[in-house]
Amino acid sequence: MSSVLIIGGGVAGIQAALDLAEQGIEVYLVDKAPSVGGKMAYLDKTFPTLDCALCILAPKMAALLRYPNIKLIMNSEVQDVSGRAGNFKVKILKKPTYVDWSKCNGCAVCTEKCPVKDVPNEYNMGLSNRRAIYIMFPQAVPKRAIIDAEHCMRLNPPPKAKEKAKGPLCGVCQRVCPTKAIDYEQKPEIIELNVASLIIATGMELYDPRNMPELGYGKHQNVYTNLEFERLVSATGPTNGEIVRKSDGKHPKKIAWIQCVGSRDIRFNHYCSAYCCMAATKQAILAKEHLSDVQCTIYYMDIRAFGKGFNEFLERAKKEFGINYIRGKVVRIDEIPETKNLKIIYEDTAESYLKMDEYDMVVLSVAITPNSKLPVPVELTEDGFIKMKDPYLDPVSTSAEGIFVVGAVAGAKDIPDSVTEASAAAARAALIAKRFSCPTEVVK
Amino acid sequence: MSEKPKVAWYWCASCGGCEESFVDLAERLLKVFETFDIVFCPVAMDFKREDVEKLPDGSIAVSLINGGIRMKEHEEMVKLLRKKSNIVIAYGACSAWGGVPGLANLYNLDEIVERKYLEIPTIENPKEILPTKKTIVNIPEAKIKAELELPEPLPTLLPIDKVIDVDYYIPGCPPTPDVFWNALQALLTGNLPPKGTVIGALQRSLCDECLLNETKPEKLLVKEFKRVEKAIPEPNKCLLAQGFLCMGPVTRGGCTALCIKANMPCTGCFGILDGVVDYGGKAISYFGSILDYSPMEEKEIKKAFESIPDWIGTIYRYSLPSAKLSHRAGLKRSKLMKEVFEI
Amino acid sequence: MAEQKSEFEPKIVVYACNWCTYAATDLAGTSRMSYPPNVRIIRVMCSGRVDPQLVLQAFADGADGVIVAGCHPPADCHYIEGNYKAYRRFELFRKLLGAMGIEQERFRLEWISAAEASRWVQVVNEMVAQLKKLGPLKPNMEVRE
Amino acid sequence: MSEPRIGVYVCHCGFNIAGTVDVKKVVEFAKNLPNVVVAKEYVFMCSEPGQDLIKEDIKANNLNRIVVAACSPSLHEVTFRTAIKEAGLNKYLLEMANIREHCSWVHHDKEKATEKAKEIVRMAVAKARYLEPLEELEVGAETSALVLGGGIAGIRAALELANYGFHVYLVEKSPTIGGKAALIGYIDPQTKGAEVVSKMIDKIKECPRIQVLTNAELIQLGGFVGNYNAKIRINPRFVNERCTLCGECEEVCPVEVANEYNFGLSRRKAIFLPFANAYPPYYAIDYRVCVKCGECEKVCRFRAINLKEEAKILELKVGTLIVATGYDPYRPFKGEYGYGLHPNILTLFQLERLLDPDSPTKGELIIGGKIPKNIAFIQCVGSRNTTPGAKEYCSRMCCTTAINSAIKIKERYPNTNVYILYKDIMTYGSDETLYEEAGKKLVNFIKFEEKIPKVLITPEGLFIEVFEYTIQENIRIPVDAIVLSIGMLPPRDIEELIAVTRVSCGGEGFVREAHLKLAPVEAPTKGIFLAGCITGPKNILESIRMGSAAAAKAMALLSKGKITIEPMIAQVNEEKCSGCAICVGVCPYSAISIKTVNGDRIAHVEKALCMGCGTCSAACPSGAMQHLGFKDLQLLAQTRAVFGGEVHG
Repeated sequence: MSSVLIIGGGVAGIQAALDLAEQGIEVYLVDKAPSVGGKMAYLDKTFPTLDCALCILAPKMAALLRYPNIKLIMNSEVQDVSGRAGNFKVKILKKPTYVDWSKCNGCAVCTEKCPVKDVPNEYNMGLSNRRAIYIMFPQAVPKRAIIDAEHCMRLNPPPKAKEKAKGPLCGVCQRVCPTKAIDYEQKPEIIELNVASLIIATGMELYDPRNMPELGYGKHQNVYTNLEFERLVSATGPTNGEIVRKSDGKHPKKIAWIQCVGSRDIRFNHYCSAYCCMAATKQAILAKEHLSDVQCTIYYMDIRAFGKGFNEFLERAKKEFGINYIRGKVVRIDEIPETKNLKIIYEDTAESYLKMDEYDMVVLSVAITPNSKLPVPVELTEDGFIKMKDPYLDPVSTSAEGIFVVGAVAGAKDIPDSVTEASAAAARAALIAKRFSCPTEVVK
Repeated sequence: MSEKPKVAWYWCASCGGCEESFVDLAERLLKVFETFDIVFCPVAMDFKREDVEKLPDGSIAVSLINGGIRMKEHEEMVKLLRKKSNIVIAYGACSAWGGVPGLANLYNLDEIVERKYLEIPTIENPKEILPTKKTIVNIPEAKIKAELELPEPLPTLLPIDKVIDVDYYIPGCPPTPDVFWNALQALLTGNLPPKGTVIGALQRSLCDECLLNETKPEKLLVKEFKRVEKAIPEPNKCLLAQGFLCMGPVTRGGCTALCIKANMPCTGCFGILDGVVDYGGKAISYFGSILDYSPMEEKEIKKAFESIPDWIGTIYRYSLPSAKLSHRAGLKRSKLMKEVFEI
Repeated sequence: MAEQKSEFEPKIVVYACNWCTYAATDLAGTSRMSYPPNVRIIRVMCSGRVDPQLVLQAFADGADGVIVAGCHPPADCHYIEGNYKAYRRFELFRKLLGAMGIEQERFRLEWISAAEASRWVQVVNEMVAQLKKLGPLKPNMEVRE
Repeated sequence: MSEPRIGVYVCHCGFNIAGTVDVKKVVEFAKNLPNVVVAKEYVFMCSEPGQDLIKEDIKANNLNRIVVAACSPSLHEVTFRTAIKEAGLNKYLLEMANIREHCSWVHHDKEKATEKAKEIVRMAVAKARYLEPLEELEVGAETSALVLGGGIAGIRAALELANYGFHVYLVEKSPTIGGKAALIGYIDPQTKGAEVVSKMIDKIKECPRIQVLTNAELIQLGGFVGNYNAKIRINPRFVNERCTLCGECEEVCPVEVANEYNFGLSRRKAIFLPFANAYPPYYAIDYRVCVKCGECEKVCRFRAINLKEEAKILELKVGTLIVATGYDPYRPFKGEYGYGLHPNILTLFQLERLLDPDSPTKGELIIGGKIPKNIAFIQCVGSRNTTPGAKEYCSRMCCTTAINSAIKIKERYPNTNVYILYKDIMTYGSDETLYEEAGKKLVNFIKFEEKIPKVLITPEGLFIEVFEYTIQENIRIPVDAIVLSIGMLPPRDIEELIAVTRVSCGGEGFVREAHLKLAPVEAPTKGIFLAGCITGPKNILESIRMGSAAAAKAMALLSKGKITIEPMIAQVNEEKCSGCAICVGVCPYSAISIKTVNGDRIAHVEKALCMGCGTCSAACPSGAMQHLGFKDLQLLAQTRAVFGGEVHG
């Protein structure tokens, strides 16, 4: 039996790995983050059922650990792929975590004692801080600590301190670690694998709204991206679910969502990002649930409520929760210096006038961009998504035989569509893996 | 004097059937007299309460009690017997689960008295005389003058195990001689099951020993319920399968399916099986199960259920007082108790 | 203990089928609907599993109301027709309750699909209100002081 | 079983539980419940350290029952079962106390919620005291599949399954496979629906493992996952494989009806070929309209026609069922936007058919005898609550399809004005480029909101009156033809499908999946999978991918040739059973029979057939039949614990 490599440990990659493992096929799952989970792990709830995202994802993440034939290669990136279907040679760069994961048990003592306390926490979109040694999030799989070398006093000491000190600095984590797992000497590793097939499930990144300076993201304190807001409403987020403004810590009374930031815009991305209308609707409902007197307004171009239960969800948002929808393109967001409130200037398409309104918090529904810059020989579409060879006759196949693609890296899509594709791709990869049985070896 | 084990026999609210069943032992009765020394038996011997009170505690080997607890007197007597006895046996359905008199738990005491003394067709009571607590009996010819006092009735009838600890139960209305004999054998040999169980009968339901069990169709489903008052069962065919409300499946076996041999459906006198919590609840469950209609056919379902006029009497004929709902809700303290018994 | 005379809070035992009603109660939770805390839910695989014995036990132990709930007839039942069986058993059960002098409102057989979280909330609200009007069952079942 | 030693684990679920329930109090309360040895709390019980906490306790404290007070068992029962199994405990010795969905999320009064949580835990502990270890069973499984529905999703699923080595029966109700995709002119700017379908049909022809059964329907489904017994009725086609498609029969046939394959744009005979590339490639007689005059039989030189043919019943043994019976187009009521009142008002499906080269107009846009100068599409017909008959959902494919057609029209008839009247344009994802393209081609987009457009049929011609949203004015557009972009409905015969297969429906009328997000192609019943529009509106690509995924899931389940059966099924206590046979009649799966053991009639449960509903256990009058995992004693204990009572047994 030969093996399959899955690039990307989001919900699609996880599903593909589980389906393959169930059939007894050896699976390598590579992710650049220290934990699997992908973007779904950042979400508080999922639309339209308002299922708690981690509640439904965590069991699948945990299930990965139960299959001895799934090997997780975290904090790593694929560097090179050569060969062909049945016998791909893959080179993976495993970046150092400075923690021996075979020893670490995720007890998190190190993360409490580390003296570097002011590193922005990526999992909370920088809205809270973490230590230099950290565990990505409470339900991380595998739950292991990792040292952020850039901020670590030992690995990257401040020049002045380094001059003064005689020996190596700090070393607190090494001292407190009950399992002696800390290894400051760890070096990057190259892992070479022979696999029969590849599944690309690298998903998406969020578009950087700084490219639209008129919206003031990064400049105005109370302008958030939708993923930042998602963390803000999450019970596991920076404020334990309390929605407060960055500027003054107060509850907002009026929140606006701006749709199509970076999508459906000929300056940036032509495509529609497909998830954002429902995500904004969901976030507005969550905001209403957290703060009953908050006013929520969504500025949109077309509401894309196409999926199962979506339109019903939209109607509920309007009727039951009183979410306000305004069809109009936002032209500019200005900050009012005294209050740090935000003045939105928009074109109300109903009246074809420029209008203005004031909010104390603004959330930008940013576009997604495919994570398709990979050293994998596959064709891309004009928009940079990975191209499916023949979506009708050969779904989930790329231009390269034996390499499959699933999830948002092949086009904006939501969770069920990603999961569906993952299962389809897993079966096809399994077919190749079963046909070509070549030895797999790990060469250091 | 004698070294024979002492036996007491007491009757509570009973019809006399249980006592009758004792006589039905026939020649085996002699063996009983040989083996046991009867120290108390109101139906046949003139022992008094004081005689029992005088016995040392635990000196009676076995007390057999039939009938349910209807009056204060019953309660006092069974408590006394419990104190004096090693083993107490609830004998017959009334004692074990309340029996037919237990159906009175659907009514207030006053309703029962009025019905009994004034309303039923066979009663002639033009002066509408009702029982009173005290009665002066004055028969000058016999030089008898006494004041009699009626024992105080309880608001509901109780099986004896709601008043005292019961060691074993002998089922039946009345128990059949064989069942009684089996139980006696078990008592004599000491080959007894755990406390609180039935002795002398089967562990399985009546169907197990019913000859008609074999005649059941593959799927036991019926479209209507029948009563023997209105229809004559076909012989040699499972009565339940014909729609007659046979309590056999939910009733303990051991009677050798006597009624069914006479082409009568089982009415359930051998009572509840181990592991079943509520006899009537279970009966409802399987009657509902075998009725072959979908909920869409609401009318047919209602009609089938309405064809049986007395469901409680059907499913709890022998066991209402021991059911989970042992009496009607909202029973009031009776006028009788208040006025006559001043309580 | 609260100083003022606290209002009677009925206790309702619910037997919910795994596929429809239990899922609806979960959905009510995930949708953060709100209802009075008077219900205690017991999960069974099918409303057809609910034995009238259980309901009798609940009433005997002090339940002021009982709900048996499953999938909508005719076709929703995960087990083809468990709901049919529940329906017939509990139609008959109602007769028992009636004869025992227990108000019909204390027992409900409900069909609530997995999607009908709001129906679930409505049923609970209605029943709690009804039972508050009826008062507790237990004292009603006691004749002796 | 030894004396229960129970561990109780109360989860904070971050804020989700701890925000409303005083977890500490619940833990203290649990410590004093009977048989509870340890009670602990943790922030995320489902996380690895949370699970480790339980595992360590099992070993350290010799626990033999576990109660986890957290979320619904539907979420994490499997998680914790697996965890305790890893610690060496039988995985069924777990009971979940649902204090999140049933408590913290629905109540706000902290004190009351805490009290309720305590009682929920008490109930779970009471049941846990009577839990027993259970073992899973394995049964053999057929590696064959029944695919219901020969549309594009079903064909895709069949092809994939055949690829995995399965024998596939592809059952289609109509005389040809291909479904509606075969009838769509262009499914994207470059691709003709008919072409895609015929390429797929070509593959089916080559594949010996796929058996196509047309004119066929599933009438009965027995058995269980891996071992289904399917009864298929094959209605007579009256035409056999000797047919050469010469067409002489068609000419003599006296019966003429509307051609459903052209959505009523043309008429066909009772003997007909659905469309050019229909498969199997023979004529068929529509038995519902045929008058049995025998003319066709007489004229056929190849003796391909036999009017005496009768329906056949086929019994198949298959391992899995894939339901892909698709959708029905929305049926506008007469007068809905003038539908049925004017010949130039047609549906999107009719237009699609018209643009197909195989259409009555040979692909020309000829409506009412001429090429329209002005043509308008009205979107959301039958969807998004536009009219009283409309559904609440969005039908997902109509915007893209309409825009695609508009582009085609603009390309071929640049002088025709095209209007698209819409609520929101749902060209999600990459389809947005089509919207952009349509704009460049000067297709006119007109937005309306709550007030829907009015179609006016006047002697001067057709007009549409609409309140244009962006100018906030009523406008009147003269048009020559109107296309109603109709949405999707659940298939007409979904009730029969439900009755036979036991799938169930969601609120919108389509079949419900096991989990909307994470199990989109699985039906709740093990072994049944779903593909295409049967679960709700989808476009062709999505249907195809779903077909692939459903096949993949079926393969993953059956490829080992055996299936594991959950042990929570019925079990007979032979000591108690009297063979009264009441259970036999109530079992919906015919899993129970009466056998004679040592001269006694005893009920016997066929474990592989039992689905674990427990209705036999409720019906059993003697308590002999018990539902493992939901035994009388367990449920009684749970019931009594509501009121602080206990059972003894």
